[in-house]
Amino acid sequence: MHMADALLSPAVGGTFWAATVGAIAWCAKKVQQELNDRKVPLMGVLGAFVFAAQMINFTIPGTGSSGHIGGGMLLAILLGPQAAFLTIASVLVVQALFFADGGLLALGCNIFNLGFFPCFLAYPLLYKPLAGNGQNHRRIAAGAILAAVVGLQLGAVAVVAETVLSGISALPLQTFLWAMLPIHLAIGLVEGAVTATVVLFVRQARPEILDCAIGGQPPTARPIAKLLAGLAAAAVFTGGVLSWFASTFPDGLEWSIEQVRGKKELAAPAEGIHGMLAGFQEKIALLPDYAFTIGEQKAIGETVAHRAGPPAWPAVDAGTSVAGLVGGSLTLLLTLGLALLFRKRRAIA
Amino acid sequence: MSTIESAFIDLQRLDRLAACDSAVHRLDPRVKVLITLAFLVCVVSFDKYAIAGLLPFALFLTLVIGLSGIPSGFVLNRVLLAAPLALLIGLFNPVYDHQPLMRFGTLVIAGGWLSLLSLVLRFCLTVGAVLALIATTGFNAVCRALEQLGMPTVLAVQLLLLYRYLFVLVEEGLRLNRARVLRSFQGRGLGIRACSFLLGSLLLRTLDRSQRIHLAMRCRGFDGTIHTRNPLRLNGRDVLTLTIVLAALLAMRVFDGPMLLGRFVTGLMA
Amino acid sequence: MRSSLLIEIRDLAHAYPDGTEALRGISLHIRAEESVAVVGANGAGKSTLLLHLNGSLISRHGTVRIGDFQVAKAALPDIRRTVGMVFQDPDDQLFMPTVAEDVAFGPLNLKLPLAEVERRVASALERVGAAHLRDRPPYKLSGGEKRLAAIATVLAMEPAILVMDEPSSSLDPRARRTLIELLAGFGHTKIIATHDLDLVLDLCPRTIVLRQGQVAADGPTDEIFADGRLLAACHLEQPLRLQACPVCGEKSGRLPQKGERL
Amino acid sequence: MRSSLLIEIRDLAHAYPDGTEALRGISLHIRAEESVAVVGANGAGKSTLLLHLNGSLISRHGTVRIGDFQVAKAALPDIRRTVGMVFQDPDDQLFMPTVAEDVAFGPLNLKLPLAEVERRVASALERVGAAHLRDRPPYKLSGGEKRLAAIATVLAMEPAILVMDEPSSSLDPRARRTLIELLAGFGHTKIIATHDLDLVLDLCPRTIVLRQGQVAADGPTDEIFADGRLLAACHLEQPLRLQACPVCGEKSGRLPQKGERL
Ligand SMILES: Nc1ncnc2c1ncn2[C@@H]1O[C@H](COP(=O)(O)OP(=O)(O)OP(=O)(O)O)[C@@H](O)[C@H]1O
Ligand SMILES: Nc1ncnc2c1ncn2[C@@H]1O[C@H](COP(=O)(O)OP(=O)(O)OP(=O)(O)O)[C@@H](O)[C@H]1O
Ligand SMILES: [Mg+2]
Ligand SMILES: [Mg+2]
Repeated sequence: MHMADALLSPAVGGTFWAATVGAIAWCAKKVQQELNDRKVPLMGVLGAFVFAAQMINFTIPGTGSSGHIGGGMLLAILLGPQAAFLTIASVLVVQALFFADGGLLALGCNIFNLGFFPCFLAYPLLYKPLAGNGQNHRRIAAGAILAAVVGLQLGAVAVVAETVLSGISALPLQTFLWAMLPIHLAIGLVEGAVTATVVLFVRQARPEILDCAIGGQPPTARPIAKLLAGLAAAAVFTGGVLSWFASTFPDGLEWSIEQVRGKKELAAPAEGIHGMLAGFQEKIALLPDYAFTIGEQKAIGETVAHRAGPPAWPAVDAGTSVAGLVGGSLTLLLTLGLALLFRKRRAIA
Repeated sequence: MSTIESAFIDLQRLDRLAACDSAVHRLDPRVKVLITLAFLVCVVSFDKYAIAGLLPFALFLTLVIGLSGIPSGFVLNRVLLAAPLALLIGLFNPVYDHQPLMRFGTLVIAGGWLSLLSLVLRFCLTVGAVLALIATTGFNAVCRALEQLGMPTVLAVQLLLLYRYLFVLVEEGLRLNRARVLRSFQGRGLGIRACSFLLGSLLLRTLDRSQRIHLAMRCRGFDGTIHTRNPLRLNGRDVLTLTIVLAALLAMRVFDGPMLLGRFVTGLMA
Repeated sequence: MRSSLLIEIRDLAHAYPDGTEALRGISLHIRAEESVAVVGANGAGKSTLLLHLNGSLISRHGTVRIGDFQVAKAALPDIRRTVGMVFQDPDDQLFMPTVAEDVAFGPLNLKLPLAEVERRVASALERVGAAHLRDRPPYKLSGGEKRLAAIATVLAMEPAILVMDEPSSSLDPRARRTLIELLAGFGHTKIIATHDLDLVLDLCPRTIVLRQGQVAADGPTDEIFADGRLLAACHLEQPLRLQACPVCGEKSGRLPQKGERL
Repeated sequence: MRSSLLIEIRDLAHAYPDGTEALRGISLHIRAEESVAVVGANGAGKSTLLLHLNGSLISRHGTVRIGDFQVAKAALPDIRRTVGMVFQDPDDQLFMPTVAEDVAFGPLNLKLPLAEVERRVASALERVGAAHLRDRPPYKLSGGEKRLAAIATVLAMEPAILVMDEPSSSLDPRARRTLIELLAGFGHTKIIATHDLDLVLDLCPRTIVLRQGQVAADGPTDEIFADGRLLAACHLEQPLRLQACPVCGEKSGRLPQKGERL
């Protein structure tokens, strides 16, 4: 599943952007070092292949519905982790820009979820050791299936984590996990099975292709550890900077005001995700803003005092409410009017 | 499959739109990318119940789309197509969030509904903004802009090739699939096994093709980098537009326009 | 049933989703066991027309009838058993690990008993003269062999109508000749879209000329190839063998009259 | 320099990594501004031979010399500037977003000044008559237009030798004719691998026949096409224009003698 811009908070989006940018830069350097210029068209065309592969549907046994493969694991096996990560990134860029799958801000999350786990965890830690030198068919199949399952499960957990941390959706963590994990288990099994069959098919048809496609050395533990450390640092840094920014921005301002006034708002959404999140955020103190700044209707400089007692919402004050409603409607009307105007102009032209 | 196919049709349509001409089209792609990013950050930085604050951004987007002459029906269509996911996730908000947040007389509106509405709104805005970017700039120009903004060249070249061969390979995939469907009666033959072989042969063809492309590139002196002729150049108009628009976006984010407007109007009426 | 089979296309129009009008009102009849060529410039709509014959494309404008069935969602399984389609690129059609498995793919999906499937595989490969390729993987075959295997995969479904898109492209002259002889021996109704007008001369007594999605001409092959102005207007030229013929080529523009010495 | 250019192949053999022996000892000379056809059955080794001419494949057995250079890693940039290769599938050759960028790709890699690149792009597109396609993306071109654009990408490198693999495949008769006229107008040394023997008749005074990786015959085109036994042994047949006219049955199986009225 793709994360969407609309589900993200800037802090979460930015953090994953930073992590992804770091990973891409690292991969680009790696790929350029071993620059085998044959890989340039290979990566591009394999990226296009992923789309073509998604045109080929299969019936999922027992359900009657149909699906297609995602292709991440296949790319990792064909290209090696760094080149595969770049290819997955490019596939997701195209999806974000053209198919409205995800979005620009969510791109960081999506590349991370769908690229990082298969390429840098599942492939080197599961597929490689299991498949070995690629002579044994059973081991290839087992490796591909296990790696695909684990990669997708991690990706699904990441989606849940990102959504929950962003706090836009009210879906409770557990419910969300329960919905995502079993589905992705099934998807992973199918993905792995198809990946394994395709790899075996290619291996039988043209053994030399796989050998030369994998080409470069399998990643050793060290560079990955380095990459992980670098990413973690980047993420913590951006997360910190972003949340600082966020907390000095308007909503953050309100938040500090509320802090000064006491934490009564905090008590309100005690149940469900917000209680949990709030607690969680207090503990990690990284993304303090978004879970409990409520009330954008409270304009800057507004001085209307809060009424005490939950449920507290700043704009319960009727005057503010009406003004907000009137202003909102006017803006909306303006927007619609503008749209109609352009429409008419085009019709004339 | 039909959705992917229709996505490809839209893709060609986007390409055609990007070839049109308007003030927005003529802006430097980097400027447009930066503005889009700023727009997105502003929109998602509103808190989860924000509605009125988002409306000026809708106004802005409408203005841009109108100025660039993109058919609004097309944008709406695309946004609606992509909407179900946001709705699905958002629909849980009213279920889990009962916090009463707004009261008009006896009518009490729970936070979940507000946040659902807000989510849908920000969904439309984010999807719409990206669509507007692509439809006024074109994929290749966006890639070039991203490259000049610091995207690694390897990735840029990759995107270029991916986009070029998307059309060729999807066509190939469609033909393969069509040939299989013709011999698959009552859905038999569409199972995982046949699909894997199909994917396998598509993959073989793809690999062969990449070898041929590589040969063709090397025959024309390819050395690992793709040179382009006209590097982008910023002109005064671009810089000015960028400054003004960024300032406007910031202002829209900081000041609650609709509220001020509402105050003003209700103040007049009072 | 076979002898009553008839293809009837009425007012068929098709626009691709991106707006390209590939067919603009095509009407024609094809009788059973006729052999018909569809010719025309690149992009004239030949392939699009063929795809309508077996329901790969279904248009809302106009109707296609194959024998007793109207081509529509409901009748697709019957239509597809009746109309066998050979694609331009045999690689599109061959995807199983061996030729025999590929030929068996269709019959197996028809839920035929195994013995019958086996019989059909053997007989289809026999008919195209490719029995020796049975256990070879398709990607290791030469261009001509691939083409034969692709035809066998279609014959194994025992269709009454054979539809082919550019069957002779990228074959060497011998393989092309073999193919022509093979096709000439089939009793099926044949519809062949091609740029190889000499193949048309050998195989199809009737020719349909498409031009920008419309039927520009439909008639006996020799009359059509004698009409220089029509051919030029449709981006065609006389088949090469007629061009060089000291008799036909010289008097380009008309066929030798009956009784006239050739 | 151009007039001294000469291709010299000595004892060239090549086996693909999977063991297929595609070429087994080929020796030939080609003089400057000659126009030579390479014909033979599917899999005879035509494409493999062409790939050796510009160093896309470099064999350890035998040598290939182009003018003063021996084809080897070190001389590749010079070789590739001298030998322009047009691939069979234009889609493989047009990989940039627009035709103009594609045509500029080679000159840019030669590090030419921008004005010169621009001049070459314009002139190459002009020569193939595709100036109007400049800013179109390649995937929107018809088959014939793609072919022209692919040739322009090669012409922009201003090669002395043009090497083409099946240039006329899947073109409609008019587009094929346009291509033949275009090629006939080029003063380059031309080496054309093809199954279209009629195109050979129009363009190449000399023909090399390959058979299972070896040269089966090498000589004047008309002599080779007159040798029925040779052709049959190599999976070929006479060009269609030399075959009997199927309409009037007139046999025109010989080249018109010079001066003789057709
Ligand atoms: N999938 C598609 N989407 C949009 N337009 C298409 C598609 N396929 C074909 N077309 C267009 O429809 C028209 C007819 O195409 P078609 O493939 O039927 O021509 P054709 O006669 O088979 O040409 P050729 O001789 O080159 O095979 C062309 O203008 C082509 O560009
Ligand atoms: N990449 C490859 N790997 C292994 N074998 C190959 C490869 N390419 C070609 N061959 C084999 O080498 C032989 C010569 O192939 P080549 O492509 O040169 O023939 P050709 O004369 O061009 O045939 P066609 O007329 O079909 O194009 C054939 O047997 C072919 O199967
Ligand atoms: Mg066609
Ligand atoms: Mg070849």
